[in-house]
Amino acid sequence: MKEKIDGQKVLGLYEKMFLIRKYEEKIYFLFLEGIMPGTIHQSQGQEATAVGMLYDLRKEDYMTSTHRPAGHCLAKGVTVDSMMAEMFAKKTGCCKGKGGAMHTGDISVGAIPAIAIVGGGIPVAVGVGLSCKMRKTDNVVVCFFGDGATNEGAFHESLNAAAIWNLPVIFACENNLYGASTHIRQVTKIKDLAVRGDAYGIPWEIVDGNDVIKVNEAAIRAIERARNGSGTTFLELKTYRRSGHSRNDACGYRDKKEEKEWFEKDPLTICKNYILEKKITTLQKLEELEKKVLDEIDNAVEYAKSSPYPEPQDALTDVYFEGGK
Amino acid sequence: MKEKIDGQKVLGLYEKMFLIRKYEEKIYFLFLEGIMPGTIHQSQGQEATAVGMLYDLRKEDYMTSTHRPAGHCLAKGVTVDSMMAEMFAKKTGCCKGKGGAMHTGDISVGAIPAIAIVGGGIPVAVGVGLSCKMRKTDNVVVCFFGDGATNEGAFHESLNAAAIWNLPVIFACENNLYGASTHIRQVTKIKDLAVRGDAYGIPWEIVDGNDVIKVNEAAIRAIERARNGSGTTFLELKTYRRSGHSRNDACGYRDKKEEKEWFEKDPLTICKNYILEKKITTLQKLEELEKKVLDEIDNAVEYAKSSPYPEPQDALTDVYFEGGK
Amino acid sequence: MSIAEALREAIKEEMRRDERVFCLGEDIDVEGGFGGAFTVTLGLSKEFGHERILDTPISEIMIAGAAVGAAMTGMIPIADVQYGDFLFCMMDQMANNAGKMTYMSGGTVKVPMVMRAPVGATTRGAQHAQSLEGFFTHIPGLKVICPSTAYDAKGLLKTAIRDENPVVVFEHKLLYGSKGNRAEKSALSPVGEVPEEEYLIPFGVAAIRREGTDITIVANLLMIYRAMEAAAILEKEGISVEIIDPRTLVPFDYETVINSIKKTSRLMIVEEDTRRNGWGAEVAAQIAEDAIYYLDAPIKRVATYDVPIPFAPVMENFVVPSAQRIAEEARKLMNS
Amino acid sequence: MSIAEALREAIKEEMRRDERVFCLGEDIDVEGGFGGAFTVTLGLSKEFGHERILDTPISEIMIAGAAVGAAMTGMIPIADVQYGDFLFCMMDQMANNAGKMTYMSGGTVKVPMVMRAPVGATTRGAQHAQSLEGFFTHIPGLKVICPSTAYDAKGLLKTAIRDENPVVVFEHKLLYGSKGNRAEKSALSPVGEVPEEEYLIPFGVAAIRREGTDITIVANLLMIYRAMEAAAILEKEGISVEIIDPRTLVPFDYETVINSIKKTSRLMIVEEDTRRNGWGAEVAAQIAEDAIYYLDAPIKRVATYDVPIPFAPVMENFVVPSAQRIAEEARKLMNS
Ligand SMILES: Cc1ncc(C[n+]2csc(CCOP(=O)(O)OP(=O)(O)O)c2C)c(N)n1
Ligand SMILES: Cc1ncc(C[n+]2csc(CCOP(=O)(O)OP(=O)(O)O)c2C)c(N)n1
Ligand SMILES: [Mg+2]
Ligand SMILES: [Mg+2]
Repeated sequence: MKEKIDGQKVLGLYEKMFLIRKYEEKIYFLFLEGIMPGTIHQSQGQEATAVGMLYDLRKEDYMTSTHRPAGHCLAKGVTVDSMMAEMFAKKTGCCKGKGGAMHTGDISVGAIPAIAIVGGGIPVAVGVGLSCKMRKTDNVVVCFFGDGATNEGAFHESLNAAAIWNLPVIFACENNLYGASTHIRQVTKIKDLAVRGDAYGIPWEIVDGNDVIKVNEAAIRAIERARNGSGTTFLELKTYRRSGHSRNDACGYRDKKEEKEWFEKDPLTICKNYILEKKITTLQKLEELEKKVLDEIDNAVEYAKSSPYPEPQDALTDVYFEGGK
Repeated sequence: MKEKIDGQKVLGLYEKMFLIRKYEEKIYFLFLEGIMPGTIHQSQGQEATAVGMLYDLRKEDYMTSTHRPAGHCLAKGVTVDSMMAEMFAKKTGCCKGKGGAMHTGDISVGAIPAIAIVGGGIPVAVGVGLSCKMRKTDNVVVCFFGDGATNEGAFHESLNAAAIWNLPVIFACENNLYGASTHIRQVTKIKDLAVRGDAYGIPWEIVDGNDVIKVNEAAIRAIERARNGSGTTFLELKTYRRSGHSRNDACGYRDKKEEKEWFEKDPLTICKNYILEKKITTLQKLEELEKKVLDEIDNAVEYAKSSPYPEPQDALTDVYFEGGK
Repeated sequence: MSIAEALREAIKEEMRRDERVFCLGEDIDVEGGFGGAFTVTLGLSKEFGHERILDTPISEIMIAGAAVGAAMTGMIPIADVQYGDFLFCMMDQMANNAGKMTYMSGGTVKVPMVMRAPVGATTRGAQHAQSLEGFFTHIPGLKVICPSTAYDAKGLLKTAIRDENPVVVFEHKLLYGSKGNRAEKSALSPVGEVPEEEYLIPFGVAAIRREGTDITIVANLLMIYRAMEAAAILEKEGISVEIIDPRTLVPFDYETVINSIKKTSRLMIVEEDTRRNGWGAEVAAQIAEDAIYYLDAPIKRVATYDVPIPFAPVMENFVVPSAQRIAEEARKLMNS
Repeated sequence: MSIAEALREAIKEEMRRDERVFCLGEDIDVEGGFGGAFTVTLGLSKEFGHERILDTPISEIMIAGAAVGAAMTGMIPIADVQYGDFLFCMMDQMANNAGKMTYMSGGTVKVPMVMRAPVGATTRGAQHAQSLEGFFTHIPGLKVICPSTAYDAKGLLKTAIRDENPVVVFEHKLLYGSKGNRAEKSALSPVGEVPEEEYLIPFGVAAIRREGTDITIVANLLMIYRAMEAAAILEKEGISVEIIDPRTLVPFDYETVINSIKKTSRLMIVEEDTRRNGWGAEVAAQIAEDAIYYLDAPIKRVATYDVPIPFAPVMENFVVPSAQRIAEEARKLMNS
């Protein structure tokens, strides 16, 4: 299978994943410095799911996200500048400083501002899919949520509805084994969450969520189905987060052996090894590419730092729609 | 299978079903006369599910019900008098006139007052099951809900939780093909709702819900599992309502052929024929039994009619618990 | 024209005008069905097809969430619940998404959706009876309206559909005038003139239902009619009541109320919402802050007592404000 | 002792006293985990086991519904949500079942459950920030409490656990004084004396946090501390402020408030709940009806503005009442 994929594309996938990893790492250090308000839910280790799922979407396609949205947003095309500025609570942020880390997005590139209520974005994705269908576009929606979210009522109602209406929604469950501190084994009896698709008549796949190429291949199949009117797919992407659940989380609830095993399956390493093994490019070229990304992130930090804060009174606007400046 | 069942028990099952049928028919006529306030959701045609499921429960076992509770309540042992008085909005009603047709119940016989929010009783049943288990009883809970309720988020969250905690809860889905005017085919893609048990690791059975003996056999298996600590079972009981969804419903949304086919499978007729075929008793004896039931209902009407109405100011008590007089 | 018909007309006209408008809800127009719990959407699928009159599973979270998602991406959904009480099932979507999405996105996203909900006690017991205005006026980002006449129902619903924000429409079960099978026993069913020509009613403009000089009553939905009845009784006793129907609770037309109390110097608020933190509490508090000096008496609230709605008519009638209770409280207010 | 510790003590003592008491919620005491979002239940499973400290799936409808079911059948559940905002996900169970079950059953059933929920803005954006008191005071059948000191937290939670009715406990994120990893940057974390001996605090009895003669301020949770700060500023200006902490919103101790305004003749209510239909609206309305003649000035509410809570600290600080804003409004009130 893997052989089918174009070398340039693999580089593209790697670049995006690298961007997300380094962006998140930068945020982590900035947060520790105490510059950023609030909390952070980071996605290191889950880059392959975000990038693999979204790489082949068009700008007009949509994506819904969660409390852990940075990877999804960057992969969908929200600019690093506007993401970073939002983390700094600046007026130039993608949500003008009103949303914050858990609500990043940019509707102009199809990134629905993230919804931080676990499961809360899934019915919204159904509505977006409905809209794509009713407006007779062939646009599709990728709906991200975690393993924990699959125990929410919202998940159930949404998958059923998307199924009966044959909506172009791809449900992408990032199963990183934990909902906050709770192992998925403790909160459901079934081994693979994917089989829940059967409860709705939705075709499903279980995918190695740390192999971006495999994720991307599954995504392409699902996108194709969605675009041509064949409806919904449920993908369970098995992955792991390298970060804590949120700020200051040493992951004391995780088995160290489990961590080790998963940390060895790092999505960036897997992809990088593939690139070098297949000689898609040289290590030097790859490092140049990485350097470019690092610069982009540094620039974003500069941009964010030098951006103005909102005025206090700005808090009183945008409660109702004012024209979408 | 059928041969295993004791003749006396079949008579008992029949008697309860007959009680429910005649009670509901009486209510129907009284309602048409304009005596009763509110609306009615009746259960003619679904007597076998109520009686089959509940016949072998102990008084200490529990049952949760829906907007269509009369059959369940009568089968669990709420008195005809107190049911009828509640329908008349009398002080002697099982809810003192405060609950009404959609909330009948009597906790002293394990009938949790019915919850009329579709799906709303299912998580409550989980709590009751949890309580039975935590208090180290071997009591069990039968949780009734309709086909329509299986698309509610509450259903999903509840079955999953009952499964992981191995609770003594038996989920009894009365699939009468319709949620109000909507055919189940229109609102879910799957053929058998029972398979949703697989989404939670819950064993399931599909049961002929119009054959009280079959329902009862399945119930006994599930009760046994629940009592001995083996946990939850999901039963899909295929049935049909002979009545409208609620008051004044001519069922214009139902296919007449479908109605005819199902009306021919009347649970009372099936049971009566069985009794007579197996010569468990004579037609004459059976009619005597029926007469006794009819008298009981007539007495209940008298009781209800002659009971006092609540005082207007009674509306102000029982907002908070006052000792459970 | 009845209110149910007026609402149907509004939906029909807006769906014709703008193909982004569509309806979704449970049993809203199944063949041979009811047209929603109160016939408002009956027959619409004939003209618009089942794609635009979308019968849903019994999945309130999904209904509200799908409305939010569709609204954000170019559609204008009109969703409904069969009874207002079921709004509680979708509260997360309404409060956390519908109400917050425009704001959280820094104003880049809009959520032009309508959620219709029948309220009011009709002897069905506590889970089919609640008036929920006070919950929704408390959610920033939502607008809340409550038409009480056919004319208003049509004009306000059309405005709601064209509004670029989420609007919750509370309709009263006893005012629909639904015909046939769905008719309600104790319904008032006011029938009103509705002009042929298109019209819209702006939000935030109250209607003075009756002019008077002694007491100002602010009431909505069914309570308008109860207050009118009370006013007729009081008139005979020489008490002249002015009755104001705010028509929309968010935004709220305080100007009209304040102008009225400048004249009457007495304010009573009548609501079917339960008293503690009902929408009337906000009105009373607002007046107590901004216009207290115009008043010569305490601000009186007449509301449903703080109990779940009881089933028995004798009790239900007791807890929901009646014309008699309103009149009684008005007399006391005159003497205070 | 911090509030988090005081709450933990209360739970521990009640669980020892009565084996029907148990806890359920998300991540409440997973091995190596957080002990709930704010450490309140940390370590309890050591003593009570995971059967009585029940970690649940992320299933809020189930959590609330299971609490109702368990409470009705002999148990006393203490459930929680990680952030108050998630209460919206379980609103149906809280409003339609927890609040109505005793009533609908004609008083034959009781629902002795506790639902704990952290509220308050802490720069996490709109979905992790809301103060929800006004929604829950509007639900008949529930009791609503809001402890603001360690002493009250312990005494009121114990009373809540022993109450035979559903009690919603609002706790403030910035007051917990959670230690270690879960500490909040801008937290106040008041530490208070808590007696060794067992004590209970009855519902419906306010605490006078500060005596004064010019203005009565009624405030709860974090706003008590902001009001105290404002009072200190105002004192220097010769304005003497009396501060009342109602401690429980349902039932509410009007007597203490009325006695205070008899003395001060000025009333201000300070709440973090958004203004429109916040709990303060009810207090203002109630006083405007029952005690208006004791007042020499309008009733002033200082509340969070009617917006979803913004993320940026500069905006969040602007919308939530600050000591400065309270002081400023108090000055105006003195001059009106
Ligand atoms: C309705 C709701 N309940 C609880 C939370 C608190 N919470 C935030 S993230 C989280 C865990 C989510 O787990 P999962 O869905 O697996 O996503 P992951 O964090 O692993 O990406 C929880 C419980 C929430 N935000 N919303
Ligand atoms: C949450 C909620 N949504 C909608 C309704 C209105 N309603 C009452 S009964 C019903 C149909 C229920 O169908 P099903 O679960 O199959 O039960 P059945 O009526 O067939 O017994 C509906 C939609 C309700 N009571 N609660
Ligand atoms: Mg996870
Ligand atoms: Mg059904």
